[in-house]
Amino acid sequence: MNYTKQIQDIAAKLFAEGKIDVFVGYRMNGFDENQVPVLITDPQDVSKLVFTDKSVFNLVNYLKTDHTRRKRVGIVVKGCDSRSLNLMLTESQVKRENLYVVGICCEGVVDDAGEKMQNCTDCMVPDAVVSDEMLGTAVSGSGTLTYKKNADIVALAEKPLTERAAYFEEVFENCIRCNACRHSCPLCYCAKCCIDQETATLYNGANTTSAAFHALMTWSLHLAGRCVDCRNCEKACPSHLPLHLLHKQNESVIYENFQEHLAGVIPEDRGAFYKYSLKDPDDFIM
Amino acid sequence: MSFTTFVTDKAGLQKFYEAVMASRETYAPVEKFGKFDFKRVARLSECDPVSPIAKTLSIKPLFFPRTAKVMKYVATSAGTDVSEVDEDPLAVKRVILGAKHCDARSLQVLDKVYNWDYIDTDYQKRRENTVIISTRCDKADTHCFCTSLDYDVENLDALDVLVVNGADGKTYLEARTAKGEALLGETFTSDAVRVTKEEAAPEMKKQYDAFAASFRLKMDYKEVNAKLAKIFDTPEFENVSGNCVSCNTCAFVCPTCHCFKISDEKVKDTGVRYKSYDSCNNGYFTLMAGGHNPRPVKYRRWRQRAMHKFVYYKERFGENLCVGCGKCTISCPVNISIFEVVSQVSAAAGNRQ
Amino acid sequence: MEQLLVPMICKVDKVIQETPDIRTYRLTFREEGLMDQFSYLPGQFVEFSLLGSGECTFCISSSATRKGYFDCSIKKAGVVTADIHTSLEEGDEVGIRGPFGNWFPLEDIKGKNLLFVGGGIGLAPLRSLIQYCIDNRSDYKDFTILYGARTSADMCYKDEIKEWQDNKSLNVVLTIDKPEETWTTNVGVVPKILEEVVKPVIENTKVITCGPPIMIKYTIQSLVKLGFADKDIITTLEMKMQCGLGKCGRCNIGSTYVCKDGPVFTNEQLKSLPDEF
Amino acid sequence: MARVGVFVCFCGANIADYVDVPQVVEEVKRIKEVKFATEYKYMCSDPGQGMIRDAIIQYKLTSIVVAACSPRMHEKTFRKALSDAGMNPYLLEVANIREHSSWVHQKDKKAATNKAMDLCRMAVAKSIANEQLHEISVPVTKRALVIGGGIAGIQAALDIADARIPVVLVEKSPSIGGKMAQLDETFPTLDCAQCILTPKMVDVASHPYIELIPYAEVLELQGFVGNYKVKIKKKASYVNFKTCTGCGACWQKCPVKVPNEYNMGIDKRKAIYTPFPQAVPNKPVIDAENCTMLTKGKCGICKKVCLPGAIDYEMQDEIIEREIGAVVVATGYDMWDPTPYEEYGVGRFKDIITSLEFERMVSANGPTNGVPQRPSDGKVPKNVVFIKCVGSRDEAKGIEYCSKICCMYTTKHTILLHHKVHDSHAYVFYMDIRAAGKGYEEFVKKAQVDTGTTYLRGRVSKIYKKGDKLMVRGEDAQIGQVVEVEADLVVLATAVSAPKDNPELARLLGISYDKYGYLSEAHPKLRPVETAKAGIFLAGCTQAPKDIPETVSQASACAAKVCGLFSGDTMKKDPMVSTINNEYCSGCQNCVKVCPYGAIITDEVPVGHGIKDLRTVAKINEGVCQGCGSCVAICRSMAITLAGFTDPQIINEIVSI
Amino acid sequence: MEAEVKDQLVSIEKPELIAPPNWEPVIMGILCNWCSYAGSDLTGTSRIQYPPNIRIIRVPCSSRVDPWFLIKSLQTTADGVLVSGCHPGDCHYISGNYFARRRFLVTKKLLNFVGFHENRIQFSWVSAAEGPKFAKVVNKVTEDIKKLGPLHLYKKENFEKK
Repeated sequence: MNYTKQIQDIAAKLFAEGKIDVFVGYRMNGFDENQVPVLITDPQDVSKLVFTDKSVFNLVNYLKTDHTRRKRVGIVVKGCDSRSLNLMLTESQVKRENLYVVGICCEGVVDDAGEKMQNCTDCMVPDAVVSDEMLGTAVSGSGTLTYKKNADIVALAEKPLTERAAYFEEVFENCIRCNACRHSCPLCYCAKCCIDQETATLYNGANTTSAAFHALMTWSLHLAGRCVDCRNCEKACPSHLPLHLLHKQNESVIYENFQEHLAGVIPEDRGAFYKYSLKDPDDFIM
Repeated sequence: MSFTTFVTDKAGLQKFYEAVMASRETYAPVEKFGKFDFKRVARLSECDPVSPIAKTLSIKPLFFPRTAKVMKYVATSAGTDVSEVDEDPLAVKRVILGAKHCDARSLQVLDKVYNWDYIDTDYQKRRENTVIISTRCDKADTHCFCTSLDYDVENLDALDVLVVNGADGKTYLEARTAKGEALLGETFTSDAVRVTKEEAAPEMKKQYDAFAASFRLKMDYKEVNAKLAKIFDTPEFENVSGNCVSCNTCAFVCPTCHCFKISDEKVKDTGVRYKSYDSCNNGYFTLMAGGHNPRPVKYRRWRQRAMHKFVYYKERFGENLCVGCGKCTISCPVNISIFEVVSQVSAAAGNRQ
Repeated sequence: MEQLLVPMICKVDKVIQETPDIRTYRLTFREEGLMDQFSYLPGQFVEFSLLGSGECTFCISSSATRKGYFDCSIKKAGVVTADIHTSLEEGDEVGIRGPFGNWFPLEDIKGKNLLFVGGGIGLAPLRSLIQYCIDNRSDYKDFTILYGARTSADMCYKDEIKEWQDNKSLNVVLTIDKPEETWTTNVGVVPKILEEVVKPVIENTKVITCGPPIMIKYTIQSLVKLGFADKDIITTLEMKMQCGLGKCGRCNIGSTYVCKDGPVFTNEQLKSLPDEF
Repeated sequence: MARVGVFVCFCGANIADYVDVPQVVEEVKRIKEVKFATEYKYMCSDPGQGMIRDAIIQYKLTSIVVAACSPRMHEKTFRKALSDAGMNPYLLEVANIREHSSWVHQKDKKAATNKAMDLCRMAVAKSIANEQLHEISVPVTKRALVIGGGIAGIQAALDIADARIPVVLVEKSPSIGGKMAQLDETFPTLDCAQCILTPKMVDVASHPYIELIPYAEVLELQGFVGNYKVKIKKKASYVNFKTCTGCGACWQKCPVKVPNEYNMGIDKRKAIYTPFPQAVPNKPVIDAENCTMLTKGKCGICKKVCLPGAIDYEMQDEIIEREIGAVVVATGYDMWDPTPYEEYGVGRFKDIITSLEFERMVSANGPTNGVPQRPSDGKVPKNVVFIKCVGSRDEAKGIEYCSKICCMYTTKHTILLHHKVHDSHAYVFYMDIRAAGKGYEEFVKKAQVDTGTTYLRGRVSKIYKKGDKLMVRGEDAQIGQVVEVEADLVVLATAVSAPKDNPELARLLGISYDKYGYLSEAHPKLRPVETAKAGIFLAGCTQAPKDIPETVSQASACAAKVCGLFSGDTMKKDPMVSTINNEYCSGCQNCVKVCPYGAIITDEVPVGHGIKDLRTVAKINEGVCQGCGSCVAICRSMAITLAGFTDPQIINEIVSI
Repeated sequence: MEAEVKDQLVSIEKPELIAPPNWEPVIMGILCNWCSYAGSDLTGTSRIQYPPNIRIIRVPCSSRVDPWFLIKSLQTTADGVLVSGCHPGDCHYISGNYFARRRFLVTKKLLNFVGFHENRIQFSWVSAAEGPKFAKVVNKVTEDIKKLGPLHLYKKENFEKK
């Protein structure tokens, strides 16, 4: 998977035609084989752009920053990224007419160690679902989507309750409350996060296990039915916490019980919590 | 005062570590989810004193906790009882194993702000009661640039006991302070050879030179200090902060960042006041009650961060508020390097002038 | 440092509703003897905790020359201040840390003409200095107070202003922004009145000004226009603060910590700071 | 933070016997914010309320907790006590220590007391976060819109107008009257529909408070309860109603003949026509689709014969705008089209007609002058088969529900047939006879006896032609045999179905409809005439099939609701509604999706921070919001606050046990 | 015999922690105003007795219940929570309980996933006429939670420091 040339050409063309003010893509990080996002505003810099299987970070995150708001943006999106973009569009955070979207038929990206990311081996929507232009040939088959349940949550769910409790206690204990997870999440765009409450009875900002538990639980519930499994959060976490567990757990519950689509696959679909069906399971309620 | 230097082998070093652990409260890097954080350990097998620098969080939280209870209060109609926190759990006699040189240096930098005007006695107590054993790195990590900054890495006296794995296969332990000397004296029982500093010097120097030669990043901090001081209004800050996602993790892992927030948490009639880390990259950092915010946009906050590290702190306290550990770059989801930022900004500003 | 962040408990002696959104709280320490030890100078501030609600920074609006209490004047602005207004009454307890920060250059202004220019709640820090100077009246020469508010109802310390007006050794000029029926004296914004009515002597005069940021900005402009030197213009700076100890980094502007090096600055000092306040 | 006063009630012995009230008082006194606490025999009594009033003033209290019975019982009482003391009534919290403690833990005084103390602590904690709230008053435009001029619309319009409230009545067709005007006689009294309806129609036309807009439809409704703006399209009638005298010269001379809808197409009308002789307004309209002058520019006879010169071929559709405060929707129903019943030969056999066609035939002013005729040959039928539940109660071909009126009108038809054709015989195939209603069962019984109708319980499986007769084959379930009946005429009691325009109307009104197309009421039991959208009401069959008495009752109920709504210049509403904090709102509009009332719209506000641009935020119309809090719980940014149940209030309760 | 059972009462999630003698659970009951709260009032007026462990909070509708409330309850004061609303189709606000139902299921499963016993988070539909049912529900929830022992996960009361 290497679309460096195509993306450089597209960016150059968009700048030449005056269609964009900024192009969001990837460049080499300058010290090893890995890449970092880059916001290109000067057409001369388009040669910096690259795209390979090292293009990991979900660039949709940049659509919520000062540098892109109220500008015309060209952006590269993989399958998962495009789903978050879809949600951003649905939730009115960006205007479609301000975007030029280069969609990728993604064959999966690799982590720093060169191994295919877990979310890519599990990927159910590899091709960008929103784009102005697609690169590559479609990876997903034409058949209906089969849900792949994350192996980690299956393994954990089988463990006894006490072990699970102990495992997650360790997770929350190692959280340092830097909130990098939420800042790197493209869908955490709130002006002020609900976790940052200042009132004493509502406060949860201290770096205690219980506050971390609270914050991460609330966070994952706010992303339930919306998380697109891009793993920006895990990439940003300085403690390398397995944050995907919470999201994948919610995703599987939603998928299995409400027969909802995966987040962001369908345009205008806001996620499971913003609609209901009369047939939703009722058996857990007395 | 002259300090002792021991020469021993790997086994001798292990024995020393075990003796330390047996006699003192010991903190060392413990791996969880592939990342090392300094935690209390009882056995050497629980920790890794030579954890890779790229995967190790700093020792700062052992002196400046991520969250500290400031006080507890119980408010009833009978009155408000304010009680100070119970015994500070971190102010006991303790030893830190596996601290990096940059970690040790960070404490020297932080000493300045904590001992300025109002003295942070808790911090001081923790400093006094802690012996830092630091193994000198063999090789610089991709993002390290400690040798480019305003401190002498080779002769760093912020650490108490220096451990060097010599190229000759021997392990050198050098006390650098009285605290270190005392610890070595009390706990070092192996049949190691006690040598003079001068005798150990050539081998130690050789190791240092090899280490110093392994740095990818090099800069002239004086030039950076000088140039940055003049260019508050450069647009370059907007460019370098472009792909920052404002995630704040740089400040949380930085061994020298020391901004904090004070906040209350209350359950029933009992409240606790916490002091927790905060980051100047946070948009709410300077937001005032009336709604005025002097640094409302990202590049201004980035400028504050860079300038505080390389200009303001230097002006005020004579030190760079950066030890060149590269932890921020490693933790950054988009690998923004403070090194690159300050070099680029100062270079670009230099070009313009 | 944790113990420096622990407040002392004070009791509210008296509550004075200055304006609809400004209240003055007269406080004393709960523990006996602490009040006498509590020494402060005009311009300094305290950290004021409404326990269970939060901590806020307020300047002390009284002078230590008046013994047995200290005052804090609080304007309703955010969550905590609103809480203070609704709930804090006589006999209630609050937590106080301080005093923090620097103070007005008392030595520098000795023997000088004094011109106080205040707006709205900005009179609070000035009041501390005014009380101090009145109590040491012989140390100073001409003494002018120019105070402006949006409306006559928004003027704080009304009783005290009356006293000042009655005091023959003080020249008090009041103004409001827009005309009102019962208002007989000046109408207009502070800088305008400063130039047109007060017409201060420049020689040997120190100006101490405090008020909303916009007022300070234009007042300093007109003072400079009138010919005052930057070092003779003294003001206080508002910045988000939390610890008050020069540690938490919030009030850091350039290499200055407003909570330690300020809040009182001369215009000369202000000019040397990066424009981030 | 607040200054709270707590008042614990003994409720005689109801609370005091099982809860140690003095201990509760001592306990709450320990709470920092509680500045006063006391107990009394009956807090709700005058002296009890007086205690509250006195304490408020004496202790400068900022909120009040009354620990007594359920807030559903006395919340209003105590709120009034607060008001009387000059305090905002919403600063009250009630701790329910009777229903939730003393009455349900009668065997364990200690536990009940403990629980009562916890409940008081929770109430105190909540009250600390209470804020002053003010009843919302929404100005009201005192004019109602009634959509549909059938009996439901007519009744609603008249009732509202009689209360001196102006009404705008919009009717789709040229005349009001609706389906009822097509009926001959009505069950169970067999009084003539025209005789009882036409006076009401005339009343509508002449009522000073009713503005009748016939031949028109609603295009757009904006605003919210009390403050709607409606756009009505008045279709071009090509006849100036002001000058037209209704003499009828035009339609008598018009050469174009088209099937007459009023008579179910059994006879013809002209291209310029009044739907029926008693039409109100009794003015003709030109059917633009069929008029040759309008389609081809040839003819113009009507204009020539019209002495007042009322004909205007250039007339255009007109848009009328009105400000109104409430809407009554009374769009009635459609007759279900029986075409899916192929086995009956619907469409193939002319002598199969629907019940409404039969109704027209037996009507004295109908196309056959009141005598039924076979459409095929015009003969008077002797053997008539009535088939009930055609479409109704048939999931496979028709509709699941029971149309409710077919049993009764078929019974009526057998009587009418018997009256008009004395030697006829009626057969009725039926599933059940549902005759719940005043006098209905008696009516059915009497009809069976009087007419000698043969009732066959069972479904018809096939109809085929034999000569000029129709053979109706069905099952008689009572004898368990297949029967065949030779019929001259077959009348299908077709189902009642929702008007096909209902979904579109619902969308433009912003109300919901069910899977059949009937408009949905706010609550099936307790709010059957209201819709979920405040200020919009439902009358008649547009909500569900009904007979005339029910329709009229519902219409009058609507009128009562409208009158109630308009009883003041402003509407008072509980202040427990949601509000948006623009600073935190990220404009994701998820709240819009979960609001059941459509109370949330979007708004644009400046971005701030010196950026000159607008951003979208949500905005809640407090006139419409009912305060359910759905939006609050799904708002991730916590930008929405529901007054009375704010997050700090609820969290305070949670953490203070 | 009974005393022995009580002695062995442990926290199900943290078996190393034993409940104090005579421990009684606290259950946070969050009830919708129109059905369940009215139902609980009816339980009272009918004098139907139920265990005194539940503490009731009134909310307008079950859809007002933010999962946050459940988490906060479990973290501070409660050993278990019960949320109750109108039966499907009976919501006073038309559709609130349908939205709530989805959130509840996901929250319950997530809390269970991270180590809370599923019986600590319970839901019920209780109408205004179902006074006896409310008592039954409270009986069951109390019984369930008594079996689970005290909740120790992520409690805030210790204000622990890492």
